[in-house]
Amino acid sequence: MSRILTYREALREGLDEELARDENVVLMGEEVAQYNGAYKVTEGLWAKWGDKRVVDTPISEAGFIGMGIGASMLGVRPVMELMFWSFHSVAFDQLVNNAACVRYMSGGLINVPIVMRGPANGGNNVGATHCHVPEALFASFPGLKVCAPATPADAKGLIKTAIRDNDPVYVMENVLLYGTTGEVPDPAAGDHLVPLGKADLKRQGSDVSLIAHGRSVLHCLAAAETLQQEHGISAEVLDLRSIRPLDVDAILATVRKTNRVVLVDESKGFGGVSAMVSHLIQDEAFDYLDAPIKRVTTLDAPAIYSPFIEPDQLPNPRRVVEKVLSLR
Amino acid sequence: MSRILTYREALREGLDEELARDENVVLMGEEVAQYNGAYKVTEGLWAKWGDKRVVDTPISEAGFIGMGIGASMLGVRPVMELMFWSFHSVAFDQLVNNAACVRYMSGGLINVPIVMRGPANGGNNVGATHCHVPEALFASFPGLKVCAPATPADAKGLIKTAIRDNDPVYVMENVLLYGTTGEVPDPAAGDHLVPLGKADLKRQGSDVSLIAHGRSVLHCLAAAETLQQEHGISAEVLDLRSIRPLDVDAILATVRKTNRVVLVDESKGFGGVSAMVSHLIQDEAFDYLDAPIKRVTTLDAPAIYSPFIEPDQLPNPRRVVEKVLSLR
Amino acid sequence: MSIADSPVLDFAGSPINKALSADDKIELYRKMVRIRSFEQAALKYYNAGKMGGFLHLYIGQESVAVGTLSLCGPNDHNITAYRCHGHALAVGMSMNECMAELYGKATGCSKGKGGSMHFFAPDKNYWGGHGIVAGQTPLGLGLAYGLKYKGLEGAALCYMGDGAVNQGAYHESLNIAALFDLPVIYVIENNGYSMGTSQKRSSSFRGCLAQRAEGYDMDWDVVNGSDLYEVRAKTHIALERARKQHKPTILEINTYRYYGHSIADANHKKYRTPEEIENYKKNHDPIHLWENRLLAEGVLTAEKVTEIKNAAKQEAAASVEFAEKSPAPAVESIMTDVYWETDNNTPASAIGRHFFTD
Amino acid sequence: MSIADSPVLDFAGSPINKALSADDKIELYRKMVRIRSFEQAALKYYNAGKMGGFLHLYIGQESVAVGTLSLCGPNDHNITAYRCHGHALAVGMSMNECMAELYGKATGCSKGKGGSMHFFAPDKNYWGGHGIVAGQTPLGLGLAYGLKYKGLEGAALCYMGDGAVNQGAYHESLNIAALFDLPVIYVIENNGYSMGTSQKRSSSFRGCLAQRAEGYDMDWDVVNGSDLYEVRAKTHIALERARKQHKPTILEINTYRYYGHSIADANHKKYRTPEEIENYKKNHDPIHLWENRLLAEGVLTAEKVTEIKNAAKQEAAASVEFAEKSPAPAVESIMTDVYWETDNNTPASAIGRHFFTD
Ligand SMILES: Cc1ncc(C[n+]2csc(CCOP(=O)(O)OP(=O)(O)O)c2C)c(N)n1
Ligand SMILES: Cc1ncc(C[n+]2csc(CCOP(=O)(O)OP(=O)(O)O)c2C)c(N)n1
Ligand SMILES: [Mg+2]
Ligand SMILES: [Mg+2]
Repeated sequence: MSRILTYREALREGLDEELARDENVVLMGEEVAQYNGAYKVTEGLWAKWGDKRVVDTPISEAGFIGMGIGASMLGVRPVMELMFWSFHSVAFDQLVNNAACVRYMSGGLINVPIVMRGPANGGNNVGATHCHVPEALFASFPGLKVCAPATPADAKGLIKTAIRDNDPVYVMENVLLYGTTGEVPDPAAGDHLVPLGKADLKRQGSDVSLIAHGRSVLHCLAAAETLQQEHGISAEVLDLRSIRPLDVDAILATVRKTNRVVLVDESKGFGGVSAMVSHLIQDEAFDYLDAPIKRVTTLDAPAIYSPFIEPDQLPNPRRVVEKVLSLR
Repeated sequence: MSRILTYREALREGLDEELARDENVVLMGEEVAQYNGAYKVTEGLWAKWGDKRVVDTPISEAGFIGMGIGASMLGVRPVMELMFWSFHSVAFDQLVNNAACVRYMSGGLINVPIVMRGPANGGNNVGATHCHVPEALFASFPGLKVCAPATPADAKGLIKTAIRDNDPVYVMENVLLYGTTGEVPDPAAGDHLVPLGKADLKRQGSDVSLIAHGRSVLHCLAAAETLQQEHGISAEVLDLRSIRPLDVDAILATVRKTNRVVLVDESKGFGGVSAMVSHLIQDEAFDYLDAPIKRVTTLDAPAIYSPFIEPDQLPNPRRVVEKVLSLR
Repeated sequence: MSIADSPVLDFAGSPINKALSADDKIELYRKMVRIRSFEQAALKYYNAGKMGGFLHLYIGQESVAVGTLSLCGPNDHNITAYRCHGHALAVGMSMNECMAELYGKATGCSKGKGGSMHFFAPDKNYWGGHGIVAGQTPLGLGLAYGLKYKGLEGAALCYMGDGAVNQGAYHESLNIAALFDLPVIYVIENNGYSMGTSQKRSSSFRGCLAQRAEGYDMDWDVVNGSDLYEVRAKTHIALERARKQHKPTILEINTYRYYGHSIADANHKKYRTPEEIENYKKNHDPIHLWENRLLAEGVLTAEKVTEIKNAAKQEAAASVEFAEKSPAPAVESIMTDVYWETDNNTPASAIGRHFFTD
Repeated sequence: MSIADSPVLDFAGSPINKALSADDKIELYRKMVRIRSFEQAALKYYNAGKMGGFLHLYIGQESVAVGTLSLCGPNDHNITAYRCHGHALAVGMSMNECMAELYGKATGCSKGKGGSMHFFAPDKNYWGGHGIVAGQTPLGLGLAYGLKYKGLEGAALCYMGDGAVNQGAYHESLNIAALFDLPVIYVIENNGYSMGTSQKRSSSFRGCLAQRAEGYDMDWDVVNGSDLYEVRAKTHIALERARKQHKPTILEINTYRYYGHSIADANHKKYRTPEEIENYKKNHDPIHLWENRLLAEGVLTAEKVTEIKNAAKQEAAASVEFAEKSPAPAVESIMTDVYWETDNNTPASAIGRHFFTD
């Protein structure tokens, strides 16, 4: 009952199904309609759903995101694309104050059922301003929810859940994943939803836990293969999928099982999802740790352009393997 | 040779001295000149230095901060006030892309010697949008430097160092500290500079390390007193002062000495400076830890207004004491 | 801020004003008086240390909220900045819930979570109360978007100050409003100052601030805020343009605040002369002018004036008592109203950790 | 984008153009040809997989950078967006350092750190090369501020696209520019499209985009970008206004790009007709028109044209060879150029940890 889809197609299928399910769902963003999306995630949806449901906006992120938030207070359910998540910088106030705080400041009278989505990653040579990975940044604001799917099935399942959630959900996709493929359940078999807050054990293992999200999960899986083949080390790979809510139980479970952890995170070294997960683990599973928690993060400089060395700045399977081997 | 000054006066004295030292230093911001500053940090400086050196701007944070960055590329040294650091949200792109990345993207051809300053704190009943504490947020961007003085002497010493530094430095002050007093060295005794990257052991102790920055340092000192008096626990208090660069040596030294750590941080629980420091400690002083690293953070919701309970949302001496007592 | 220069026109004869009954007119008067009384009480108890944070008083500007909102029907929505008490009472919020909010009590309109800058009443189409200058301007656009999306004949009134016009989000909103034909009205309450900065020190413009609308091919008008008839007549035109044609408007309503920017602003007699303040109070006070007008029209009597003023004072005093007696919020309430899903205990809220307090 | 409708005026007689020697005119021609040759080479090797990321070509717009920058003296500074190759060559950067940057080589102008969107040459008063739409507009303001602060008689030229005018930062910059009397010129290079969105689908305006200047009481003009004489004549006026009066201007220069938004944009023949593109190439190409003009003036000959074109092609080919042969940056270079203090090994850089790679 499964089909092989690309991550891009899976997202599109999820969007399409939700457009069909709820007439209040509206896609908005720069070039999402007539141009079919800068990265073609929304391809064909404007042709199918028309001007009302799929809307091109001017290059005014604060304006159109704030507009979406305002409309959501009246019950519209905008799913807004940032062409790159990096462009959050010009709409930050709308994203962290209006979306995150209005419910609270009104004593619960208002809710903001928006979805923000788009790619958030380095690795495609677009330089420092276009390569921010703000999962941890937004997860640090109570009132927001954040997820980062690594596979086509999770991409579809999470975008659908995000759209139905009554709180603001920020979905971090990845340009380098759009073309990757994977099995996605057949819609005929029922709605495919992946809950927020539920991690996924993408590989079982016993010697070390690799914990990651987004494209780093693929690095972990590749590294786990190498570790098994070349070093006889059995690595477990936990895909967080959702950053906030966070599946702390799954994190603690894998740590208690393997007693050794490497966190892989495309964030820069100061902070990131991994610093938070590291703190949680040592706090709640202190006695289970046989070695310090180690991380593989992006080298701590703005994103470099040069295609020759950008891959070295980012987490990659080689760096994960080396880090695991360095564990005492 | 010391005088007692308020934190506000100490900052002002530092600004005044740097205005005198370097004709390229210019203060900018909303109401900093004719109104003497919303919190009176710049009081009297416009009268003394005039329109060229102390400049009122419209309520256009992205505009005037970007302007300061552009001017700094030509050698002007703008010291810009955010009336609240919380208003970073409307200027985020200028703060994290233009200020932090231009040097890198130009291969080192440009530098951006700006200072951003203003209060960054909760506790004065101004609600969710005005109470962000973005130290960790900005420290996570390589290219930026961040500090948060807790005392008048440090406030003066750090603002002066920040102004002379050739990189962008973001100084996080605190409305609730402006009126606090402390000894500040006499200018006659020479320039009082506090380096970035150097923590300060504000109290010696042997049983537990309390590590903090900004106003939380005062909570730690108060808690340490209670711990000593009422529980016979000797707490050491390390004031980070500077968040990036970070005095990792001093952090590890106190941990190696006491083997127990409580981090006190006005950030919300997901992330913050404390998550990063926690990760560093367990990574680099794993064997010295007799118990998990614990934190006291702001209760994880947007900032509440109600003066009756806002103090309970924030770190406070009581919560620090309780956390220390809960350490196993 | 050029009230004094405006030609004296009489808008009493505009159809929207002619349609007012004597009772309607008195009701408008009562609303303005109630706002002023409420804020005078708030000021008194703020100074007595009963409230925290800021207190941005609307005193002097009452005709703007009351005049514009008096024209609103069930599909008209509104939103404003932090100077939000006048709009709150004008849409029908009670003094009790408002005063209790200032006190930070659990009975406040926002349960003590929002404070002075953050009053909300979605049930009355009132969407706040926002502290970031111009941060509400895209939200106002969104209300208009929502109305049009849902096929409703209504408008969104989005209020802002004269200092807010220089924020980027406002500019982005104007372009989208005009480009998408959205039924939003930006009401610039021009009180001449943004904190201690006079309009001419904060904005460069030709003619007036509203005229910037032309750059977006948008309609605009300037309104003498001290004349309630004029406020209603001109706002009505903008509302009809929004409701019927889905066209946005900028309305610049000239007005004045008598107190400082917020009550902490002790400087307010330094950046403007006492004469300037006195002149407004004497010659342009919207309540005073309306009162005189209604007395001249024979709609009001001196006795009725006294009765209304006394009733408003009593209502305000009662709201103080209500606030005083109300319970403070429980510490546990800090952790509610963050997520809809957790507040409503949905299955989703049970999955994963949502909160991270150590 | 209304080039076709502009009345035909002749700016050859403007003093700033009359002052041009034959050599000067040929030099302008050579510059435009060199830019085009450089980018044609870049396109070829981008398509061959030699570069990463984006490649936003300037082909069709050459007259804007060349015409405006030809008027700049030692105190005039400039800054632009990501479509930055034309300006780079116009200010005198070498093809070698530019091509090597596209290749991501250590010999690139930004050491391979910036890429196509981020060329810089502060020694030539060229401050980049910026990827966030309109993010450079406050920086341009800052260059003007710096000039005025230092008492220099100069101007800042800040280039941007027609899609960038709807970003908040630009609006904030305009108000400050006019309010503070800063010598900045915002040059809107209006090529009619922001990615796949035509100007009329992205902006609401009256007359033209530059006319929004009136809302800030600022001067503005519209320029036919295919006529180098007109570009120079009108820019000269704005430059003098900036240098002598510290007054800002918006110049909207109508132009056209022949290729897609970036080379990845395969859609570009869908959102505009092939006829439209052909019409520009045939009737409005700035190089072609300038060539004809100089031929008519007897300044250029057919031989000279061929010589210049060949030389430019060779120079571009040589830059490709230079880039090919240049070394890739070392992995260690990722960690330099983050902080001035650490790059310069100052005492400050030795205190505390600056970098946090695990
Ligand atoms: C983005 C932002 N910058 C600065 C402030 C601080 N601030 C609050 S109100 C205000 C003045 C606003 O003046 P105006 O828009 O004229 O409104 P008024 O207070 O006169 O009603 C300022 C600077 C803020 N709240 N938000
Ligand atoms: C803030 C921001 N939003 C979106 C983008 C993506 N983007 C890059 S260029 C562009 C179109 C800009 O068009 P225009 O300003 O007309 O310049 P042109 O490309 O025509 O030179 C867009 C949407 C960006 N880089 N920055
Ligand atoms: Mg005002
Ligand atoms: Mg364009």
